[in-house]
Amino acid sequence: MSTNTSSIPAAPARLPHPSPRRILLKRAREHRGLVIGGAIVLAVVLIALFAPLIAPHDPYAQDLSKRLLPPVWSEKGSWEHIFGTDALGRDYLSRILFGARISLLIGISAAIGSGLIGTTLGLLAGYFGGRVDSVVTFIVSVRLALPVVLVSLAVVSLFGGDLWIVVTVLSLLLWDRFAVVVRSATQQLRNQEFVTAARAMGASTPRILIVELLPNLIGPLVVIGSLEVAHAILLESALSFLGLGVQPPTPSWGLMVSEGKGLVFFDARLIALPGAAIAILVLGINLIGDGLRDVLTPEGRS
Amino acid sequence: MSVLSVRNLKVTIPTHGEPLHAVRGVDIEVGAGETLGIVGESGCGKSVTSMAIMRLLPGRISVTADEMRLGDTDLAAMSERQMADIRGDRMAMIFQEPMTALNPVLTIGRQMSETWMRHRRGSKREALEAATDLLDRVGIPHPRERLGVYPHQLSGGLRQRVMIAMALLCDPQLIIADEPTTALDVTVQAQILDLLASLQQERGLAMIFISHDIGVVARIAGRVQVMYGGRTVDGGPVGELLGHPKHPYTRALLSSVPRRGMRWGRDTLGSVRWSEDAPEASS
Amino acid sequence: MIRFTLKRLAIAALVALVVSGISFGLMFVSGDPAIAIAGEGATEDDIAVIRARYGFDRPVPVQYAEWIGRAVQGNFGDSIYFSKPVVDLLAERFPATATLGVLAIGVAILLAIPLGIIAAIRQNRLPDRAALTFGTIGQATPSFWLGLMLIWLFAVKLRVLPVSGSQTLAHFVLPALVLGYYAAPSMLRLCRAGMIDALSSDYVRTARAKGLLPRQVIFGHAIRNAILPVISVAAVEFGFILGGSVVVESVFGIRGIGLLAWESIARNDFPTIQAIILVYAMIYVWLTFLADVINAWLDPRIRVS
Amino acid sequence: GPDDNSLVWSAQKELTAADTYFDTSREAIVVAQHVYDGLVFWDQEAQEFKPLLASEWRQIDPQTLEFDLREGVTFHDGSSFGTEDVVYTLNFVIDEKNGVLNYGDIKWIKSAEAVGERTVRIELNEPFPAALSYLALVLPIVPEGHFDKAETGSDGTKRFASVPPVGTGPYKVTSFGNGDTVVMEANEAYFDGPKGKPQIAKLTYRTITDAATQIAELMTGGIDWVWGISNDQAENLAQAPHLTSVNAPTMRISYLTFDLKGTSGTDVFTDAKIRKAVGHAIDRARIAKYLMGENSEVVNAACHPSQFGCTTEVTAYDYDPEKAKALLAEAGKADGFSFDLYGYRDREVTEAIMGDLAKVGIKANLRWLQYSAARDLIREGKAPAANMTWGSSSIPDVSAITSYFFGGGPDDPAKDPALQEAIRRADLSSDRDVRLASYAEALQLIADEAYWLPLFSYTKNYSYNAQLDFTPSADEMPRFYATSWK
Amino acid sequence: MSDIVMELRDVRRTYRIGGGMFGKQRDLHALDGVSLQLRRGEVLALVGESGSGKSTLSRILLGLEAPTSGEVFLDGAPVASIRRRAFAARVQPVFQDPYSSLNPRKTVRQIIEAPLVIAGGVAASERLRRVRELLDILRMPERMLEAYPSQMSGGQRQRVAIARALISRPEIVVCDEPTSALDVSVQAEVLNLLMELRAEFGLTYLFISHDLAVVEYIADRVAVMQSGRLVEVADAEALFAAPAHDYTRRLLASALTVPAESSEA
Ligand SMILES: Nc1ncnc2c1ncn2[C@@H]1O[C@H](COP(=O)(O)OP(=O)(O)OP(=O)(O)O)[C@@H](O)[C@H]1O
Ligand SMILES: Nc1ncnc2c1ncn2[C@@H]1O[C@H](COP(=O)(O)OP(=O)(O)OP(=O)(O)O)[C@@H](O)[C@H]1O
Ligand SMILES: [Mg+2]
Ligand SMILES: [Mg+2]
Ligand code: NI
Repeated sequence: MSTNTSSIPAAPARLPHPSPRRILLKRAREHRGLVIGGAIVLAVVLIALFAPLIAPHDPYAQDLSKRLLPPVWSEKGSWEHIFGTDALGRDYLSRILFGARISLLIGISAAIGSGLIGTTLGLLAGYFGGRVDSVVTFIVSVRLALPVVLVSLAVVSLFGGDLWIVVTVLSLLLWDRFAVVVRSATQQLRNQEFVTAARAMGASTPRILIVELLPNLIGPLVVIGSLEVAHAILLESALSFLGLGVQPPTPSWGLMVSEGKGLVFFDARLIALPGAAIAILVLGINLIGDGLRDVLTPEGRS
Repeated sequence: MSVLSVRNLKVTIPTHGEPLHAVRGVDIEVGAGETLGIVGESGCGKSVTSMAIMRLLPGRISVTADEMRLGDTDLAAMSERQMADIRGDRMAMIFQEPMTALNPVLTIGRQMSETWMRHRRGSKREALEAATDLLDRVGIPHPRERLGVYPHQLSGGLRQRVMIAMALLCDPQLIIADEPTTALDVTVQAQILDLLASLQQERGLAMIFISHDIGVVARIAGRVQVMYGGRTVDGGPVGELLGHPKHPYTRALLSSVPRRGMRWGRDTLGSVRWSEDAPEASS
Repeated sequence: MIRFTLKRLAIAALVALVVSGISFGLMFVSGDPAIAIAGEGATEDDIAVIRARYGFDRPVPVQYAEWIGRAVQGNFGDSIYFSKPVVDLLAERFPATATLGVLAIGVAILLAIPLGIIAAIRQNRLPDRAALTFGTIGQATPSFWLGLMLIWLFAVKLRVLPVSGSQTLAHFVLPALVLGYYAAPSMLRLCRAGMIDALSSDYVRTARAKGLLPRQVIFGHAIRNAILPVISVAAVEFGFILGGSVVVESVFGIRGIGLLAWESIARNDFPTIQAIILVYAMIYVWLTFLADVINAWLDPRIRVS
Repeated sequence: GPDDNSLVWSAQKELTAADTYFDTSREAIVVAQHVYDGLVFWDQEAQEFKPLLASEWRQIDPQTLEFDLREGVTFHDGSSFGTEDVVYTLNFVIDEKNGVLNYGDIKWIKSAEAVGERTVRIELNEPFPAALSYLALVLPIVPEGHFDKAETGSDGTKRFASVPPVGTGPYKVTSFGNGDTVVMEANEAYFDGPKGKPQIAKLTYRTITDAATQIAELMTGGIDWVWGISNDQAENLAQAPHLTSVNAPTMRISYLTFDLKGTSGTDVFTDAKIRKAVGHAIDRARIAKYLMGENSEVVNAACHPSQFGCTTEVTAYDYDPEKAKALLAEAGKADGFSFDLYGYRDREVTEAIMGDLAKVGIKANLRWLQYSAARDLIREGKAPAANMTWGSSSIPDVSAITSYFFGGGPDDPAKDPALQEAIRRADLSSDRDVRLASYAEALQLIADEAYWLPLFSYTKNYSYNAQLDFTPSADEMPRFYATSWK
Repeated sequence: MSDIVMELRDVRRTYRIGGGMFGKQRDLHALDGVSLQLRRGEVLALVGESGSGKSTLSRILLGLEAPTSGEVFLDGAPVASIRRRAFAARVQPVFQDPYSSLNPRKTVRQIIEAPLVIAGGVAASERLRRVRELLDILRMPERMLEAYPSQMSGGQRQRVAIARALISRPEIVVCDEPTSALDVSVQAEVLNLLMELRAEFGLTYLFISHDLAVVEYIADRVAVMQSGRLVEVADAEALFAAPAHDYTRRLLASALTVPAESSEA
């Protein structure tokens, strides 16, 4: 080769780049919110998975002669029922432990369902633009114009509070953020030269959408996904609180608050415990979502 | 006596890993009526140097210098408030992107007059007078009408002229122009360079002109400093530097610049190769 | 501007149409509304009478078209439960919800904007972390729970505020706090992000290079740009507050639209539910339109061109 | 409160009207008792009817009743009360076209006419021994032309419910808010009848839909009187020195009803053995004791023991899980089965039932609905089983429950001709003994076949300001006109 | 085979613009009757100011966009009649921005072999062999195979982009300002590389640039564009020696280059 090449010592400022994954992991480990949120959620997930092993009692077993027993920290409490019992004499701790399953199941299923809907719509709108975009934008505004709480209440009251009906309703109502974010992210990506390059290579549209674009959307999807899990859990608890969520005797936290609210002034643990469980789980998930957003944002300004 | 004199400027930026020594001992001297060009490739620390002189870097970035004075003012000793009094008044800056460097929701008149009112404590009317005057001087047609206009209503070239007018408003001793023409079209770039050169001559300004483009620097600067990896590796009057580069890096750099009349096959562009095959820092 | 307005109005009308179609459809997939309307003690004959009276025996699209035709004239039919015009019911209930909504959005703005700005200015320092924690906790706390806890504290223990109802302004304090706190975090984040963007923008750097004082930079340059999106979001958020007031109204016994909606659902009072969903949709559409106009008005890049 | 001699009472129900014709809820009956008067008065303590708007009455024949009206009574609007008002009211409500909601309670009336200056005659469609009970409780008299003031709704029907209430009762309505607050003031001109003169000057009804909020209001003095709270709430409220809580029996009973025809998608309950197994599986005494309170009792017959004609001597299905399992095995369901259990009131009770059923291997899936929706499904035979309740509108007669549910009407799950015949005999007879015997026969039949599984009687919890001189009565009918501050 | 590999005949391309929130829609003629021939083996440079339609022309050449009117021919056959993939294998792009032209979620190997994967019919081992071979030709270390774009310098990225363009052995490479985002020293390297590869692979280049010195260095012929029209097409040496068109002269005058007397390094 006939190039006259001068060798210069490397500029000391140029450090070799560690791989993107290593950087992400390092940043994740250093993010306090993410670590706390991760610990909370991990704990709840473990509880949900091993509920049958760790729960001291059957969460459905009633004993009317042992109803409303106080928790262990009150004078009359006993270790037999650490959080006491509810109005039907069921062990409160066991119900709360099993409640984690319901919340996580609903939250995650609804987020996946809405994620599928929202991502598909957002991808199509963002990539094709024009008329497709107008149609999707219109669908999004219709969806946003529907009051979520009201419509889900109405649907659940019509079709009954089956767990999967609740999940379906939430999936159908919570996809808007996915669609909006994916759409605008796709719009930006669409104009990136690597997409043009893929087209110039003769890549088919599905290939561009799935192979080229989708992997680049994983960051925002994971972030919104986690926030929507939290959103769905909160909504389910609100529906249950209003008496139109999952049906008893399923141990859902929102339902437990609803059942205990009549005694809020006398036996505050009945609502304080499940309410706090919701708040802590949602807090944990939100911390993860926010943390991931910070970590995945290209320049994590810190 | 030089308008700006900086000795052994060091800037260290904390990062997730090792702190980044972005500037590692740079000296700068500019006299009245002189234009100093600073060239160097992307990421070599040009902008950080200029921001350090303006003391515009965020607090977490550490800036040290053996000496940093503007006229007889020791910039390093100034409080933040005193520095604010100097910025825009005695030293001004022109940035690369005229599109984003102007506030999109404020009129040109407002953005210009507030500088004047801040430093000259005059009335709004006087400020607008001064602004009109300068807009006229930088060759903006119908300056009075432009005062009520928003940045997005102007073309890139006009916007950069507004930036220049704004920088000159309080008659500074020193102007730092950080790649003021990089975002512009070639034809507009030439006009802006000519404008800057003539204003600088006319007012006897000291000017630091930063660019990655040796061609541009050669056109406007009297003296050039070549930066590489946070250090000044070479410097001197333009003709001398271009004609007899001392440092191997300068030589390599110059050999890689395509010049008029060069043809592949007949001439060959050289290229800088680092001794390690280390990837460069991304910006 | 006129073109834009007309286009928006057309879309708004279309949205309202589809939304009402959805709510109307819901009513019919649920089965024969006549049976629900007939209520306790009704015979097959009664149901047939009702079916004929409400016109449920005709094809659904025809009924829908008629319903829309009347709704356009402001006639949503009669509430089955109260047997009076839904419009009158809405008019009776709206003031409470509107008061709650306005107070809540006020609370949200007063919390979100100053906190967001302070958080951005003191980014990653104590005030920022405190504001973000405050926001994250707000987003994680179920509002029914917070409402009950506040009632317990302020109305039962301290006895400084009434428990429920909507008679005086004092009745609205707790619900407005709960709802406002629920709406504040998203605005806070937006305001903080907008402010951070603004503070790290080139024009703020220019402002500082011009020697402007921090106060001038923040108030004269950064806030204007940072608050732009917040204002339009506030308008939209107001719609969400109204929609989300069901829970809070039921906890605090505020007899507004939200509670009416919930009760109507429980009572199968279809005309009322349908009207409320449509009204909410219209409010939302109208608010987004307002947000766009405000945005266009505040942003010279859109206003002047 | 006692300071201004006013009383605020509260329940969860939102009123749509102040009369019993256009709002059949218990609260509406209570309000109607204060705003209106019926022809006669049922004295709960003395267990007898007393003159109210009628000064005297007589039974002309099994299908004719005659009433002499009280003199000197005026309506709240100042107009005087006379035969035309009674005739108007009765003829208005028996006209099916007017869509009176409690038409089922009324349809025994054929017509009403004035037969003298102050005498009204009521013709019956058929002999109806319980007539006076209905006249006392659910047939308030309105002034002549009262409902003519109704506006016409958008669907062309008259909005009778929204006519401002005007009656002769001890309280007059001064404001009928949005149905959530009804303000009543003492009627100074009220005649000296069995209800007595009202003592409390101002009576306010407030709808509070949330039980927790109700309790908070009660504890802070926002309201003075509340009912319908749960046992646990009542017990806890009793701890507060300024409150009194009472657990009072009511005429409401809880029962399980089954899809006896097998039209709901499962035919398990067509087998009497299964129904009986269910009966033996549920520990009714325990549920009654723990969830209803000390005044609740297990009920075996399909009626409330305090009602006329209700016998307790019927086949009982005592708690015996082993027997339940044996019956299940006999019916070929040794491994149990699962079904949808509908319910609408007191979820804890239904859940407790589900808990007991689970112990013998029967899995119930809860379907929680509004009353009307649940009732519709039961009528259509789409609900395999439902846990329902019935309060008989406080009418102390078995006809208000047993006849209603097993007399062959739309709510009859059995449509058993022998049963219907026995009930008909009882309903139409005016001979006390014949009625008692026939009802007993019917009730025995229901129990033997386990068409229904009556569970226990309901109690109602009252909690009120301790300074209030109030005594709950067994008929779920608070009488504020007879209440005063100590 | 004729000497002309690609040809544009009276190509026009209009965009509808405006119609945003307030504005009215109107037509923008990005290309206004352009006829141009690309000869086998040559380097044809396209210059002109920003917005003159250079990128639009390159997109049409790459088949990414259809002209509003006019025709494009590849080896004499109308492009519209050639199957998308067959066309893609013969004409490949190199874009301007080395940061956005590589998918940040893919490794170098995945990026370079993508054209083969899309075209299909090449075994994985064969693909890997060809990727290795190209990396070697482009003087990139083999350990880069599994690296991500964010771990590479701008020059390395641009080499990956070039490797991707070459792996399917195309005849024509359309380079839209391939060096304008690079530092001069890296630019020199990329330019040299492109010219060496031309000989090795027998390539034809359409080379878009706004830098006249670069154009002069590599181009055989130069086409000058101004607001959607070709104002001058000429042999490079002739054009730089004596620009015929006024606009070309203006362009040349405003170009800033290092003075010639210093070119003795
Ligand atoms: N705020 C900052 N935080 C972290 N690193 C920074 C920051 N500002 C600059 N750097 C780093 O400091 C080094 C010098 O940057 P600088 O902007 O001065 O380069 P430059 O010579 O102006 O380059 P260019 O020609 O691209 O403008 C670079 O490695 C850059 O990534
Ligand atoms: N997709 C599009 N929609 C609308 N207008 C477009 C589109 N693509 C290009 N244009 C317009 O067409 C004109 C030509 O654009 P083009 O990108 O080809 O110019 P260019 O010569 O490549 O400029 P540059 O040197 O800035 O890259 C410009 O005015 C541009 O704004
Ligand atoms: Mg720079
Ligand atoms: Mg271009
Ligand atoms: Ni350049």
